[in-house]
Amino acid sequence: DGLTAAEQREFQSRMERKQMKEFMGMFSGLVNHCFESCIDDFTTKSLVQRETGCVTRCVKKFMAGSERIGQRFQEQQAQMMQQPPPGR
Amino acid sequence: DGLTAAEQREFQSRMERKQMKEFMGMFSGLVNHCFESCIDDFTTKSLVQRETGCVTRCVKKFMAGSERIGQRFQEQQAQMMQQPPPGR
Amino acid sequence: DGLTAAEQREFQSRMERKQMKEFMGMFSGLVNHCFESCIDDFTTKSLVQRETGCVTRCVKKFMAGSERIGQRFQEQQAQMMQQPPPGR
Amino acid sequence: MSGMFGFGRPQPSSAEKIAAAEQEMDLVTDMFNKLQQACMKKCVPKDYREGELNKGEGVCIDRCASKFFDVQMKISELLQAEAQAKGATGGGFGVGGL
Amino acid sequence: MSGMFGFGRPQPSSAEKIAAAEQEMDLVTDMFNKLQQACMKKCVPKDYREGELNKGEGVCIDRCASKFFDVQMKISELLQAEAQAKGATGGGFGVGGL
Amino acid sequence: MSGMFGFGRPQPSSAEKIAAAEQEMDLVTDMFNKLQQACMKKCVPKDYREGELNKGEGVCIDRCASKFFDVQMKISELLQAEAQAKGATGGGFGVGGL
Repeated sequence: DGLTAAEQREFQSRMERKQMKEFMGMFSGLVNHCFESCIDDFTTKSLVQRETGCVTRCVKKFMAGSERIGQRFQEQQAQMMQQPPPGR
Repeated sequence: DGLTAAEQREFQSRMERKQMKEFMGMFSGLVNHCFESCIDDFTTKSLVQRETGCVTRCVKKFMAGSERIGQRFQEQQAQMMQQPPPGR
Repeated sequence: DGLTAAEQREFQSRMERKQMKEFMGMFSGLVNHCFESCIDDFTTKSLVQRETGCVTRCVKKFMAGSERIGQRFQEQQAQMMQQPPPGR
Repeated sequence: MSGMFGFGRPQPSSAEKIAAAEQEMDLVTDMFNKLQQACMKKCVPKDYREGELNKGEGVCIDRCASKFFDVQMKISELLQAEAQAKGATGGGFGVGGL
Repeated sequence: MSGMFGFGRPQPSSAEKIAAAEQEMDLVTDMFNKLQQACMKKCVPKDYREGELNKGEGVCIDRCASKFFDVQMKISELLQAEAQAKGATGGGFGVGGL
Repeated sequence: MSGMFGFGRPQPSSAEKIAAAEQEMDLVTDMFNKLQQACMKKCVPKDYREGELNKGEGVCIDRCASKFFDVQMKISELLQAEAQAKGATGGGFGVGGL
């Protein structure tokens, strides 16, 4: 409300950049976490089969966990909207 | 010096945002740290008394430590202002 | 291409700020890492000789590692430029 | 950027409203990331021998999330109480209803 | 993002082009930092008894970097595959050719 | 934003001065946070059996902060020396008098 068309456009474009940034943050966090967890053998230059498998499962499990946590998070946000903040 | 009124207002509003951001960063770091340190029992859905107590002490100690470090930090900043940087 | 002179100047000044920010991030990460690795004796207020030596070697080794990783990184970026992304 | 002519506070400008909305989004994102990291660490072993969340891990994550929110709330209350004890004037800080 | 008057995309404005370029730089920087941290941790002991990278450490870093890129690529593929499975319309996301 | 007419470098614009001031604030904040994290970790046990800083912890924090500043200074000197050795022209980099 109260935004001009140009301001709305600017706002939307910032939100898109922010989403992109969040996606990139998620991606880089995921790479970091699965690399840390799965790679410990530096006698070879390329991933060995065991490592590739571990990375695949790591990503899958991370996504599943992320989804589940996302659900709990949304429920809690929705619940907070209904209750007024305490002590006001 | 040299800022127009509009620029000053813009600057001030950015500083306020920055402070808010710092406060939020402190808050989220505190939640993270005290959660990590105090919560390890996932047989219940709500905090048990021991955990609540631990979180309370964690916050108290964190604030006390933060204040003390803040004092040392300010002393050091003040000292640095007096000494010119070495090797110039 | 397509930027006005003012926009180019703005862009350049943002890139400079970004580089400065990266340098500062590197600096603060280096301080953090070498402090964590080298300092563990809190019976004195000033660095003891062993600690100073450790910090010096830590910085040297960090820079050497950083340079080496930077080379690998650039090779990989260059290689990626040549290959089109998979699956398009 | 706003207040071109510098007299009066010309409405909380829309640029400021945008900035405030963005900051809130940032806090929510940050909290989500911290929650995820903390609960994955507490509930999911890092050896990744299977790709599915098993039942125990799922239940652990639910409880972990619930406790994380409780800690958030608790700390928010403690900070508000402290701010009031210090006689902070005005509506006080403390992150909204967190 | 575009469509001032709802018709057409009125050129991707130069502000937008700059923002996109900056974001890409940020991702590259972030990845470089993560790679460096991870490989220093995996390959270089923290006691710093010498200031030079010894040969073993150097070789370890080379391999570590190579595996880090492989993991990046692998995860990028997995995410793209998943996005396609979910029927994401359009060119799909996935971080460039990573 | 500045240089409306694009000729000459019309004073370091106030927008640039603001940006520089902000960056310095960011570094100071970042350093404070790193210092706090590091010294809480080194000096305060994480079991939180008491809410007060006891005397030993307080003294440890003071010394820890002092050593942190020393390390900062030392590393700043090392980086400046290296920059000079590489023949970096001009005033050189290195974070101020840190």
